[in-house]
Amino acid sequence: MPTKSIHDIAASFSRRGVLAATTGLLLGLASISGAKAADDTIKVGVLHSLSGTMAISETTLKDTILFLIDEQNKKGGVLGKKLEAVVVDPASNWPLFAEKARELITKDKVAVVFGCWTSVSRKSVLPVFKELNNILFYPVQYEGEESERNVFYTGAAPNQQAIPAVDYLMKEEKVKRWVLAGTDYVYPRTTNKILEAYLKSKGVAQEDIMINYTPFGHSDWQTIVADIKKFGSAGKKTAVVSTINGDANVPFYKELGNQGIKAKDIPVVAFSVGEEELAGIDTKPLVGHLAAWNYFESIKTPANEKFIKDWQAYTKNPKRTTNDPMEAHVIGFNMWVKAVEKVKSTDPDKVIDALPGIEAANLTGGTSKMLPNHHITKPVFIGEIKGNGQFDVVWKTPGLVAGDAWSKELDGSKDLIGDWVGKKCGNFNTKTNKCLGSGS
Amino acid sequence: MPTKLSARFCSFVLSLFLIAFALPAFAGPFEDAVAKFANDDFSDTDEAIGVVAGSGNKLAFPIISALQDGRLMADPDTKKVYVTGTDGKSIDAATGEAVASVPDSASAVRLNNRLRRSVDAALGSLTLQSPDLVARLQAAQSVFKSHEETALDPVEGALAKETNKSVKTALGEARAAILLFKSDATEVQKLEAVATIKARGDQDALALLSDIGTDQPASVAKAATSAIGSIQSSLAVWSSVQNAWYGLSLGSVLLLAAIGLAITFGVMGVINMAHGEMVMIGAYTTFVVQEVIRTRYPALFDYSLLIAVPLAFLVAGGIGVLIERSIIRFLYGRPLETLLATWGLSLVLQQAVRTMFGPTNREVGNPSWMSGAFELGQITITYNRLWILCFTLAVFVILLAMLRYTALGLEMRAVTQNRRMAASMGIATSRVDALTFGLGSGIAGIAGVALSQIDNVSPNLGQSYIIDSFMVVVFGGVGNLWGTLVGAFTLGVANKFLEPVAGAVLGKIAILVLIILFIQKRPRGLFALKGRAVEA
Amino acid sequence: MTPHMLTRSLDRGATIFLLVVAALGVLIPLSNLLLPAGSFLQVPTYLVALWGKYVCYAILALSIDLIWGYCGILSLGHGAFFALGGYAMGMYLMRQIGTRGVYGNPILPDFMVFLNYSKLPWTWYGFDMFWFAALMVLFVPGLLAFCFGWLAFRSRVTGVYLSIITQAMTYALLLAFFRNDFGFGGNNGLTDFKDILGFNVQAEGTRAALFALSCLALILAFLICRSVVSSKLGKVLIAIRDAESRSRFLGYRVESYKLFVFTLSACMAGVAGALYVPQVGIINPSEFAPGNSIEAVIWVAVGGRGTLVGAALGAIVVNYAKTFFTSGVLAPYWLFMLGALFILVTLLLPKGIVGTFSAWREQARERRPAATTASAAAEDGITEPKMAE
Amino acid sequence: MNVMDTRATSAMLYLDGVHVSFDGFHAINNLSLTLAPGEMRAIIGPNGAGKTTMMDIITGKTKPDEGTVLFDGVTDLTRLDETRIAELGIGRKFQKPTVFESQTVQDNLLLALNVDHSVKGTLFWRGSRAESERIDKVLETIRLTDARNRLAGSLSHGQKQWLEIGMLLAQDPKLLLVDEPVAGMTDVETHLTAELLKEINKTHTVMVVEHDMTFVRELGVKVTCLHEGTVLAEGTIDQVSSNERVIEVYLGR
Repeated sequence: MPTKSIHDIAASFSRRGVLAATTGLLLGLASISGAKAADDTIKVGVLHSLSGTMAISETTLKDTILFLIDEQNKKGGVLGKKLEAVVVDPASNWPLFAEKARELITKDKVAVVFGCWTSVSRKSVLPVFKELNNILFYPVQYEGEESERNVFYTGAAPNQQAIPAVDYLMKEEKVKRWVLAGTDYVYPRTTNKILEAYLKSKGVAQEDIMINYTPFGHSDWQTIVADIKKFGSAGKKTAVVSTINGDANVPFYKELGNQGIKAKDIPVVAFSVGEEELAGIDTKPLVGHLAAWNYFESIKTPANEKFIKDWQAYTKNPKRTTNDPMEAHVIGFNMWVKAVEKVKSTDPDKVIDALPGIEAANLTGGTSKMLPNHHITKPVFIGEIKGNGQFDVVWKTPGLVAGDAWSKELDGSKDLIGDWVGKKCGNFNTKTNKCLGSGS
Repeated sequence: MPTKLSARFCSFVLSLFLIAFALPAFAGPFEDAVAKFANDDFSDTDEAIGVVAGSGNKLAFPIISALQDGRLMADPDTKKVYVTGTDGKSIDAATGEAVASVPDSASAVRLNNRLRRSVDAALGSLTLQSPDLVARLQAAQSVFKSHEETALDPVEGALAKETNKSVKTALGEARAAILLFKSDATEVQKLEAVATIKARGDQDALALLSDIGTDQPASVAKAATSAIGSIQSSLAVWSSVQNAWYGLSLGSVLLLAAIGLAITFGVMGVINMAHGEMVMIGAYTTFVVQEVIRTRYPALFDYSLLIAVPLAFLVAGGIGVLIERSIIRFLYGRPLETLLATWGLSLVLQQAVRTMFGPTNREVGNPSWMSGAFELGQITITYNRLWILCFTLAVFVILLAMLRYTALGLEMRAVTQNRRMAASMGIATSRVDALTFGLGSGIAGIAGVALSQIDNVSPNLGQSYIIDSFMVVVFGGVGNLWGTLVGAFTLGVANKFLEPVAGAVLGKIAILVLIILFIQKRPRGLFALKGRAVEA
Repeated sequence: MTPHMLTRSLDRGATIFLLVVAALGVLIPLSNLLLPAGSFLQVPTYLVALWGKYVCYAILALSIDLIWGYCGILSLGHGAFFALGGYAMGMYLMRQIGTRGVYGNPILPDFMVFLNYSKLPWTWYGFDMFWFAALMVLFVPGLLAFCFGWLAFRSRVTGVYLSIITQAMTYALLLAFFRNDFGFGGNNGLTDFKDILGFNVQAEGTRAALFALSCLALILAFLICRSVVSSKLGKVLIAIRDAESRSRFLGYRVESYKLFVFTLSACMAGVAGALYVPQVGIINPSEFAPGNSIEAVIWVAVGGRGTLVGAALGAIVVNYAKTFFTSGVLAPYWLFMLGALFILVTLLLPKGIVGTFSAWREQARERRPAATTASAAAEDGITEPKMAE
Repeated sequence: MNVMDTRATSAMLYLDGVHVSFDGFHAINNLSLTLAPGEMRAIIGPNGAGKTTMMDIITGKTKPDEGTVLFDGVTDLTRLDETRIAELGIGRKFQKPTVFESQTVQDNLLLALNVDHSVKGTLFWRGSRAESERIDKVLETIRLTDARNRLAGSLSHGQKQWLEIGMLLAQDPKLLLVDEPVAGMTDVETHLTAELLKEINKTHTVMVVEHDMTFVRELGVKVTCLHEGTVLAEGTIDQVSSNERVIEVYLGR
C-alpha cells in the first residue's frame, strides 16, 4: 500500500528537490568538520558538565583548568606556544560525554583533555580515548579497579582515602562498630566492599558492620539516621563511613545535626564531602565530623596560600573555596606540562610514555609522582569539620601513599597490577604473568 | 632560659597565692599539666585534662570550659597557656593572674572527638553542683555516658544536696552507671543499678547495659539481659510510632511541594513543568533574605523565615503571573502545549539561577527555633520537621478557606467550572487566570522556603520534587485539594513503612508501582468527580 | 491539520524525505570511507556517529508520533522502551567482550567480577547469541508495553492520568536499573564494548555500516507508520483520538486499537535504542530519566505532531541544535537557547515546523478553513476532567 | 408464539425499575418503558428529566444501580460495554452532534459501516464495491453527496446532525437512539429530518428524544414524557400534552 502511494507520487515530484536537499546537507555536514587547529596554539580540552546535576561539582573544575592555563600562558605557555582551552558542556549526560570527547579530539584536535567527575562519565569516554589515542586527566577520587594507557588518575584510589580513614578511626577513636552508608553506585559499592574485607581482616565481626545504600539525591534521611542511632546504641563505639554522593549530603548532615548525633558520640567520616559541599550547610552542629582527602583548603603551606590567593583573585571572589579535585587538576596539569616540555612535543604517545616518573609539587608541601600504573602518590589527611565550613587537619599519613589501581582486598583484582612502563599493561596478573583482556 | 624564668615566675606565683588564697602552692602537677596544653599533642592534652580536672584547683573549671569552646590559648614557644574569658579578658591558666593580652604566637588548643569526650566527662564531674539547673542536668548526663569511677564521690555528693527531681533521677542514673562498671561494687548495688537504668529505658540505657562486659556476677548479667529484652521490646513499639511520624513528615513535604501544582495543574489544567522551579525560586528567595540579614541585621536571623515567606510568595507569584500573561494564556484548552512551553521555561529558569547564584549549593541556615529535636516518649521529633508539618497544614487550610470564602476564590471556581458562563456573568476571566496561576506559583514559592530548611538549595532543587508532585496530584485526583492532601499523606506514610522493610530504593519503586496499579482501579484518582459532569 | 491535506502535501514531502534519508544513508558512509580524511567533502567519523544518534532519535520520535499524533496517547515514558531495547543490545555487546574484559573473565562482565558475582544472573542467559538479543530488543519493550497498555487501556485510563503513570513507569525503571543488585551494571550501565557480530564497534567501517543500518531502519519505521496511518486502521485511530466514546458507540474496541498501536510503537522505540547503543558506546539508567522521554515528545511537537516527517525532522533539528549549542562559546548558555526554542515553537508554530509549513501551503493553494479550533483540545490527547471528550 | 416463549419479552427494548444516582442525586428513578420492534417512540421531558442518562444506560455508558434493561428480549444490556452493545445493533446519535471533525464526510461513513471492526480487519482492509455503494446511498439519503470530500468539521450544524444520522444508517442497527436531532435546525431542515426519520423507521426501531413539539407532532408517534427520571405520561402527543401533570411540569412552577 505505501509503496504504491509512493510510486504514484514519485512520478509527480522533482528529482532536483532531493538532489538539492541531499547535497546541501552533505556540504553542511562536511563544512562542520572544517574547523582546523590553529598551529600557534596548543589546544587543551575541558570536559566538565556546566549544566545538569553534576554542574554543582564540575563547574569549579572547568574554572580551575582555565585558571591554570591562564597562569601557564603568563609564564609564556608551553614549548613557546600559548595554551588555548576548548570548553564543551556534556551536560551531565553520559553518552554526551563520549560524543563531546570525540568532538574535542577529532574536530578541535586537542592535545590533552582534563575532565569527568563521575565514574560513569569516565567509563563512557574511555573507549573514545583508546580509539583516538589521546590523553585524559581524571581528577576525582574513585573506586579504582582500572588502569588505562590513555587515562591518568590524579584523584585518590581507595587505598589513598578509605583505608587510612578507617585506620584513624580505629586508632584514635577506638571504633568497634561500623556503618558503611553510601549512594547506590559503583564507587560506594566498591569502596564498601574493600572496607568490609579490610575491617574483617582487622577482626571486626559481621554483625558490627551495617551497610546501607540510598538512591541519588536522596533527601529524606529520617529513617536511616534513626537506624544509625539505633545501631550505634549497642554499647560499642560506632562510626559512620559515608560514601554518600554530593547532592544527598546536605539533607543527610542537616538530619544528623537535627537528630542530635554529635561527632563525639557517632563520628561520620566522609569521602565525598569537601569544602564545596559544606558551603551549603551550617556546619556548627557538625563540628568534629570527619572527612578524608588528599588536600584541604585549610592546610597552611606557602604553595597552598599562594594558590588560594591567585585563585580567588582570578575568580574575583574572595570567598571562593578550593578543594581536593582542584588540587588533583593542579598536579595533573603541571605533570602534563612537564612531560610535554620533557619530550618537546604534544604527541600523545610520547607524552604518555614520558608521564610516569614525572614529579610535580602538590599544594600540601609534598611532591607527587606519576606512577607506572598512571596513578599518583599523595598524602592522606583526616580533617575535622570546623564551625566555619573549613577542615581542621587532625591526622596525616607520615609520607606519601602510592595509589593502587587494583585493590588487594577484592578477589577479582588482588593479583593484578598496572604497569605501563615495564609490562606495558594495565591489568597484569602477577600470578599467571599474563596481561589480561584488552589491557594492552 | 626557661628554667630560670619559671623559677622566678614560681616565686612570684607563691607570693601571689599567699595573698590570694592564703595557702601555699608549688609548681606542682597542676602547673606541669597546664603546660602540657601547649604541646599541641592530643595525648598530652588528654593527660592534662585528667590531671587538671582531678586537681580540685579553682582554675580547673575555667580552664576546661575554655578548652571546650576554644578559648584556651597556648603559646608553643613559651609553653605558656592562657584562658581568654567570654568577656575578652585573659588570665594566665597556670596562675590565674590577669594578663594584658595573649601573645600572637599563641593559638587555641585543638581538640578531637576523643578529647571532646574527656572534656565532657571532666566538666561533668566539675559542674555537678553548678547553680545552673541545665548545667547540672547535662553534667549528670555526661557522667552517665562516661561513667568513670572517679566521678562517683562527686555524684554522690551532688545527689545528697540535689533538690530538683529530674536532676535527682539523672544523678541517680549516673551513679547507677558508675556502680555498674565499678569492679568492687557489691552485687546488690549492681542489681539496683540495673533496675535504675532499666527504668530509664532509652537507647543510651540499652547501650550501657549491653556494654557491661563479662566480668559481672551471674545474677547481674541475668538481670541486665532481661532489662535489655524489656527495653528493646518497648523500643520496638515506639519505632512503629516513629515510622508513622516520619511518614507524616514526609507526607507534609510532598503535600507542600504538590499543593501549588494542585492549583495550576489540578484546577487550571496547566501541566506546569516549571512548578519545581517556582519552588526553587522560593528557596533562593530565602537564601537572599538570610544573606541580607546576616550582613545587615544579624539580630533578626531567627525571623528570617517569617520575612522570607511573604517575599517568596510575592516573588514566585509575581513570576507566575508574568509567565501566565506572557506564555500560558495563549495555550488554554491545549494543556499539552503548556507542558512543552513550561518544560522549556524550567530549563531557562534553572540556567538563569545557575548563572546568577552559581551552580553550587547555597547555605540556608535553620533559625534556632527550627534546629534540634525533642524527645516524645522514646521517639525523636526534630523541630524543623514539626514546623514544616504545621506550616503545611496552615497553608492548606488558608488556601481552602481562600477558595471557599473570598471573591477571588469564588471567581476561580466559576471560571474553572464554566469559563464561558463565568465570562458572560462579567467575571474578567483573564484576570482570574493570571491570579490563579500566580497563586499556585506563589504557594510553590512558599514551599521553597520550607524545603530550603531540609534540602539542598541548588538549581536542581525543583527537579527532585516535580515528579513526586505530579504523582501526588494525580493519585489524589486532579482538581481536588482534599485528594491532594490525602494522597500526599498516604504516599508519605506508605513510603516510610515500606522503607525499613524494603530499603529506600525498593520502597520508592514499590510506591510507584502501587500508584500505577491504583490508577487502573480508580482511573481518575482517589477523589474522582462522578456523573455526567465528568464525561459529557 | 486535515488528513487529506496532509496525505497530499505530506506524501510528496514523505517521498522527498525518504529519498534524502536513503541518499544520506549511502553517501555519508561512502564519503566517510572513500574520501581522504580532512578533504572538504569528507564526513569525519565523529559526525557519522553523531548523525547515527540523530537517526535513532528520529525513529524514537516516529514511534511517539504514531501513538500521540494519530491516537492521542501521550506517553511520557517512551524513553523506557528505547532504553530497554538499548539494554538488550548492550547485554549482547557485553557478552561479546568475553575474555577481553579487564579481569579476563570469559563469562562474567567486569562489573560482575568486582562486585563478586559468583555466576551469571539468569537474566543474562542467551544474550551471547545475536538472534536472541535481537529478539529481545523487540520482545522486552513490546511485552512491557503490552502488559502496561492492557491494564491501562482496559480500565480506560486516559489523558493526563495515562501520561503521568507512563512517567511513573519509566521513573520506577530508572530507580530499579540504578540499583547494582539489579544486575545490569547500576549507574555505570554497560560500556566499553568491543565488537558486534565480529566487527569492531570502533572501526570506521562498522560505524558507517551502523549508520547506514540506522537510516534503513528509519526508512522501514517510516514506511510501517505510513502504512498503518494510511490504512483504515489509521482512520480509526484518528477517530479515537478525536472522539473516543463516539468510536465506541460505532462498535470499535478502542482498547485493542490503542494496545496494538502502543505495543507496535514500543517495539519501534526498542529498535531505535538497540541501534543507538553501539553508536554512542554506552547504555546507562539515565536513559530512563523522565526528562528524556519528555524531550522526545518535544521533538515531535517541534517537528509537527501528526506528521511523520515532522516527527523525524523535529528529532534531528532539536538534537542538532543541542550539539551545536553545547560546544564553543555558547556552552554556558545552551539551556537558554533550547528552552527558548521550545517556548517559541509552542507559541508561534503550534503545529510544529512541518505542520505550519504545510498549513501555509494549504492556505496558499485553496482558501478553506482548517480543522476548527474546537477540536484542538481533543487533538491534544490530554483533556482536563471538566472538558473531557 | 412458542419462539416468543423463550423470550422474557417480545419488546425490542425493555426497561424495568431502573435506578441511577450520582452522588445521591437520583438521575433515573424506577424507570420502566418498553419499545416494540419496528416502533418509533418520541421521548419528551424538561431538562434534567433523565433523557440522556436513559440513553447512557441503554448504550452501556452508565451502569444502573438496579433494574433490568433487556434488548431484543434476550440480552441484558447492563452487563455489556458500549462496543458490545453497538455490535448488537444499537446505534446512538448524540445531543451535541459528534462526528470525526478532522476526517472527510465519506470517511466518517466508512468508519460507521457495520463491517469487521477488529484491529486485524481494519489494518488489512481493502475497500469493496458493495461498501462504496452503500456509502453513496447513505450520502444521498442525508443529502451530502457533493460534500463527501469535505471535512466533517467544516460542515454546518444541521449538516453535522444529518451526517451523524447518516452514520447511524451506515451502521444499520436494529435500534436507533436519536438525541435531539433537530436542535438548531431551520424549519425546512427540521421538516426534512422528520421525513428522514420516518423513512428510517420503516426498517428500524427508533427512539427519538426531542424538545421541539412541532417536530414531535410531525413525527406523529407514541410519546413518553419523562420527569425526574421516571415516566410521567405516555400516549399520543395530544393525550400527553393535555395531561395536566405534564402541563404543570412544563409550564406551572
